[in-house]
Amino acid sequence: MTAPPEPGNRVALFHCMVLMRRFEEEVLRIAQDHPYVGRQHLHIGHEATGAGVVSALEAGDLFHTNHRNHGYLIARGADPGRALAEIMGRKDGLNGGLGGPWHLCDRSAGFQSTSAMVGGSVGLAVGAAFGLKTQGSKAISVTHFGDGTLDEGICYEALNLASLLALPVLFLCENNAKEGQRPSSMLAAKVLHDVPDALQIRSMVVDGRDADAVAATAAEAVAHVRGGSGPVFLQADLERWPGSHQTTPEFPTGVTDLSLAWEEDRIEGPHAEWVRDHDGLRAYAKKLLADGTLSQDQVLEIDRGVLAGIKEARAFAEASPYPDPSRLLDNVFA
Amino acid sequence: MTAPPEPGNRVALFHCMVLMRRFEEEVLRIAQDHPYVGRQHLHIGHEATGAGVVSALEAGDLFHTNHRNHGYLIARGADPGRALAEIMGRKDGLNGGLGGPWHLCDRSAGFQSTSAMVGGSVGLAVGAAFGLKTQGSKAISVTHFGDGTLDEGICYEALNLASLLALPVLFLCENNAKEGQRPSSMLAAKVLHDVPDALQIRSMVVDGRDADAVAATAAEAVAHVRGGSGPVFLQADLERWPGSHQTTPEFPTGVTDLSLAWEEDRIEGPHAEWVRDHDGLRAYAKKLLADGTLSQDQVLEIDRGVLAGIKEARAFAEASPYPDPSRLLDNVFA
Amino acid sequence: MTRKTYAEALIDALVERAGEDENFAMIGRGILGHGAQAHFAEPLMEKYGHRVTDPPTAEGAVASLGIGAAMAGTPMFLHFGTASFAMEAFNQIIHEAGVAHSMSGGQIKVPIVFHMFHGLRRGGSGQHSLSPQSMFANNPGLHLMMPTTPGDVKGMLRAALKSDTPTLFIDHAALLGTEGEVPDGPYEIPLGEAAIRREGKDVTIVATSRAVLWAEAAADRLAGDGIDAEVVDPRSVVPLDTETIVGSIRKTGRLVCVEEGIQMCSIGSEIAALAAEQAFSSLKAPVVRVARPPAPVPFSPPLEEAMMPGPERIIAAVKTVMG
Amino acid sequence: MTRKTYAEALIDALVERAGEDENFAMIGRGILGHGAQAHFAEPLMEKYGHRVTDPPTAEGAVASLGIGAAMAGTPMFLHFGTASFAMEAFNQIIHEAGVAHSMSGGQIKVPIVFHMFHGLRRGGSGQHSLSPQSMFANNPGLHLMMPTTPGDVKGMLRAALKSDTPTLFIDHAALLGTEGEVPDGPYEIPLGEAAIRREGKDVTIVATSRAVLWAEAAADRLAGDGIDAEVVDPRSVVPLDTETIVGSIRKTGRLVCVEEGIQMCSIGSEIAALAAEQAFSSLKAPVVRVARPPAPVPFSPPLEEAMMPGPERIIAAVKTVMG
Ligand SMILES: Cc1ncc(C[n+]2csc(CCOP(=O)(O)OP(=O)(O)O)c2C)c(N)n1
Ligand SMILES: Cc1ncc(C[n+]2csc(CCOP(=O)(O)OP(=O)(O)O)c2C)c(N)n1
Ligand SMILES: [Mg+2]
Ligand SMILES: [Mg+2]
Repeated sequence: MTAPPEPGNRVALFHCMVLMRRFEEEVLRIAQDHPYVGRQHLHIGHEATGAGVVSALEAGDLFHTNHRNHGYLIARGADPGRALAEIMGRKDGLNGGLGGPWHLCDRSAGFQSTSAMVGGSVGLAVGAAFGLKTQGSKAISVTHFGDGTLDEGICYEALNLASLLALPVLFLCENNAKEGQRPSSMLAAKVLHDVPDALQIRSMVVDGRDADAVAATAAEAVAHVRGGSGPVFLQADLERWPGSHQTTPEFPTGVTDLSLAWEEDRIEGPHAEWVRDHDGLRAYAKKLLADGTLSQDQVLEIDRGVLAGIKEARAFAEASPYPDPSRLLDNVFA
Repeated sequence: MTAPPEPGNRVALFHCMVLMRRFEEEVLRIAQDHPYVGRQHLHIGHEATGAGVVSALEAGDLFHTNHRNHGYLIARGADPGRALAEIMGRKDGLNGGLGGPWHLCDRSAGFQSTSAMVGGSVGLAVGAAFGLKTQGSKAISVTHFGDGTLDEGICYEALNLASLLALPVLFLCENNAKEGQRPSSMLAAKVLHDVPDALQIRSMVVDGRDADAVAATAAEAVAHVRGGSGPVFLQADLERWPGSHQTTPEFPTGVTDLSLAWEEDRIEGPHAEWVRDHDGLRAYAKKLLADGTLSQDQVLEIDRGVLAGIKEARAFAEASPYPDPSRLLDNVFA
Repeated sequence: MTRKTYAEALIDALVERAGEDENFAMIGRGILGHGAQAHFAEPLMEKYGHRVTDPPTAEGAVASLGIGAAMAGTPMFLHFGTASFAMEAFNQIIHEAGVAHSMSGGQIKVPIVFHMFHGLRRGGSGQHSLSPQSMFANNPGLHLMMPTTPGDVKGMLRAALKSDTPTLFIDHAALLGTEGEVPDGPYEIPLGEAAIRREGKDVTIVATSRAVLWAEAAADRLAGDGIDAEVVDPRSVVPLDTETIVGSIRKTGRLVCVEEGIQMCSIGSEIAALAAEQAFSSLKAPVVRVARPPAPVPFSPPLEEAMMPGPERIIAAVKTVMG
Repeated sequence: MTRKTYAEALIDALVERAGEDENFAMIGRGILGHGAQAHFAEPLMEKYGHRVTDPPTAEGAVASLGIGAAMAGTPMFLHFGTASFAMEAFNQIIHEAGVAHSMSGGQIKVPIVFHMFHGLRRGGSGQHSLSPQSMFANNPGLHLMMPTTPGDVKGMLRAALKSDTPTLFIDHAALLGTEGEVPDGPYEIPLGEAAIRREGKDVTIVATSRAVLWAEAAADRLAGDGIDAEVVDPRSVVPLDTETIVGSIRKTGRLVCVEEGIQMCSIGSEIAALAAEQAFSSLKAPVVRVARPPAPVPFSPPLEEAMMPGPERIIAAVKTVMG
């Protein structure tokens, strides 16, 4: 549906963020409408990080994600219709319905796999980097994981391997830990990147709510990795969206209304605080309006375009049948 | 046979070191005399560390060791005869012959277990510390492991747990890595303790060849741990003894001759370098002679006493029969 | 006797044990999972929440912590969540907990219960749907319990919590909401005692965990066809009550093995092998096994459904062995 | 044909593959272990040592590295050393390598061979003696090879190295020094083909890995007593050549299963179950399984010796089934 955003193209960045947000909202709606589509881990609140990092990548780069994967997949150019179909377990899903939301895979978009084992993607991405290096490729490997992932020994071991072998891998840590809530990280370190630092991996920290900052920092990180100087650990400090680990499909912060980027008086009701102070998508819209990059009409136009695409995607997914149970044993062995 | 050395008692420290050395030499001899006693990992070259740390402990403290365990066991007061019998797989061995050299266990000496899985002892020791804390005990948990152990994720996870829960555990890392040889550590960190440091564990580094320094530093570390201030990571930098991973039973640095502490002219032959520059036992004897703590006669007297004890121990072990194969299923379930 | 859910009975056992032994400690997050029964853990958390440690996501070291603490004399209950996660601690479970007592010549005891939920859970896909029981059973030194009813879970958990042998306690989240009669106060169901869920003379169905419910449903329907099936629930897989199981097969002369796990090298294989070894002369027909097909669990609902060895497949199997 | 050791034949396959595919990579330390045959790895290390990565002691991430690289299109050979160590990577093997192809709807291939040494090795005690083959076989998506002869190891390893399915290649260090005829140049032994090591009409002995040698020795001695045993070596456990195995059982009507692993939920259980399912009407006697007793491996030499399902125990088992 959409090509990944280009470096420096802030409108494309914004477009990508809107796409991520509207996609996730549709996933929630699907979960409301269908009694059984598994448990979702949405990427809402992480859009600036997702779009910014994806803008720094090139076509052949390989991606290994964790359970909070939808945003990256879509941003990398996977077809939203086939992605929604997969999330619904349908035949025309990216994985033919076999993987579901936790294991979305689109080889053509360099999307190798999603591991739902905490830490799984980190080890696999280091392997992808090893493979790319062995093949003499210029592509790099990227892995996306949460702050809690540093609890797992496999993550530490993989960081060590990447550092030892100077592998071309970008470790993107989405730090959505927040005090007061049950932390998704239980690491005794002062800051997360103390661990990669100890292993002599270059680390960078960025405000993950700021798409421009992420795009710039990610570009620098990717240049380092692609240049053969070894791995980078990029820590994006993020908002923890209230729905990030919910088990029931509700809109904990309401449905996005981009006109609230300028009609701020209308921000009210139970979600007012989040919309006003924490919604990075609204904040980016506001920023682009303020510096004249976009007009209000253009913002709404982008949103409408995205929504139309998502509507189509949903229709495609709904129309897709379930795969035939006889397909169960098709791809057990290669 | 011997009580563990007391703090501040340097003669006892030396005695303990001699005991450790002579015990290991006997193990090598046993491996030469008997075609099959498994593969040994001797503690030669680590005596100053072993004796120094053991001198700082108290009776109820619990110990979890790795494959290089004999020295600690003996230093903690386990019966050398039963220890040798276990190493030979005999009925009167500490574990009744079921464990062998890699799994020596003497519950009465607080010696919980030896794990031959790299990293295994670290996790178990953190557990012992958790148990002791739950029980309101004043005892502490100690684990001994090598530099290579920090490669394993389980070790990292266990360090994190100990730090998070402020558990009473002393992590004793015997760092026998040496450049030029195949390193037993493949950690990308600049120094080993960078990892515990990142996890906010108090770390200390000591010259592991200097028994006095180890005893003093270990006493400080143990006071910290016993005082309830959480774990300590004590890194003892050691000589890598050439036989530390040998598969054939030879004396790679010859049989110890303590008179070489003063008859230095006689140091010659293929092992001269090691004896002169690297043997911590000889160095400590020399030191104690120099400051008048011991006379040459006393040194030899101690050695003779130890050797006599070891001879007895060996005789005991040799006289012990193999266990009856019907015992195989005795202790599978508790 | 009180009518209770399985979830309540499970929590009862923990509350009772915690009340009796102030040294008993628990570790894990969300002992009853995240489903509709999660709230039944409240009585435990209110009273003894301070004795439940919420650990980092680090299954290997968490298992080691439990094992080391148990070795040091603190009885432990360790909850892994999904059995799939316990695979990160596989080495610690089999090579530390399982061998310690024997290898120490009997010096060390490891009073720990490893609790986890196995099986198809709807939407678990290939990484959250493991049934590891057969793999665990291929190791020494570990007891392995798989209760099915509210009455059993309480009595079996108590027995496991009081045992000095490390015990794998493998539950199925789909059982948590089932109801049944549960004796009041503490009681133990001795290890190694199978339960005959339904007596019958024509065919023996041996099933474990949730599959017992499917076997019972199948037996009900088979009764309508005049087939009188006996349903045997081993409950404890290690130690296994071969006497009861083989006794039933000898009596009926026919065997169907049912389980939610993969068939190859499974508990079903083991029971079938026992039949071929110990009930050979009584067997009147080939044995049939019913299990999960040997494929990663697919996400798609109808495909996941097709994995289940439910009543239909059991009925078909029984009809095959009845000839 | 050249007479060679098993160790040489194994290395041959790696050298040939490395020569053919410059993208092929290896990871691991001491591919032939630390024993008397270790030096046979020299030809590989001399020529392709730069393509062998010596990893940290971190089995989980090392396995992930291999799996991720294979997914990215680099065929991998990964050596774990003792099979016990592979348990630190159990989760990665079953939940990443085993499920990727299916879960991706066929998009992702995982061309990796996991190599390890299983079994009783003298002095390995409870933590260095694992035979994990039955556990691995209880998982989907993984091929499982267990060669026995020098000729087989070369052809099977080549087939595994050329396969896009992740393959567990489980060797026994005690086989490394055995000698046999090995075809020169590259050849493949197709997956899923059992070998009949010795033809016979009275009883079928199905044995794997080193246990095949014991079964052959037993068969030799049984011949002296007028018992004509057929020895079947599945070679490939997944996929399993049920046709050949069941065919042999149908022919002889008698079955003894032998393996070095623990009996419960084992390959032996599986073969016995297959007999009870598919060869029932031909069976003339109860099946007997011979395996390692269900105990942690003891260090003491005579006790470890007593664990082995060697010729004596096989002969006794055969005499039992002969009635
Ligand atoms: C090995 C393993 N253990 C436990 C889990 C359960 N689990 C799923 S998500 C999650 C939290 C992960 O936190 P983080 O990495 O910070 O990602 P976030 O969800 O916060 O984005 C946990 C523990 C799992 N999936 N895998
Ligand atoms: C899980 C595991 N992997 C690999 C091994 C093989 N191994 C035995 S000793 C050893 C080296 C350990 O190095 P270190 O911890 O520094 O101890 P050292 O022997 O140098 O004292 C290794 C890799 C093992 N025992 N366990
Ligand atoms: Mg998080
Ligand atoms: Mg070392």
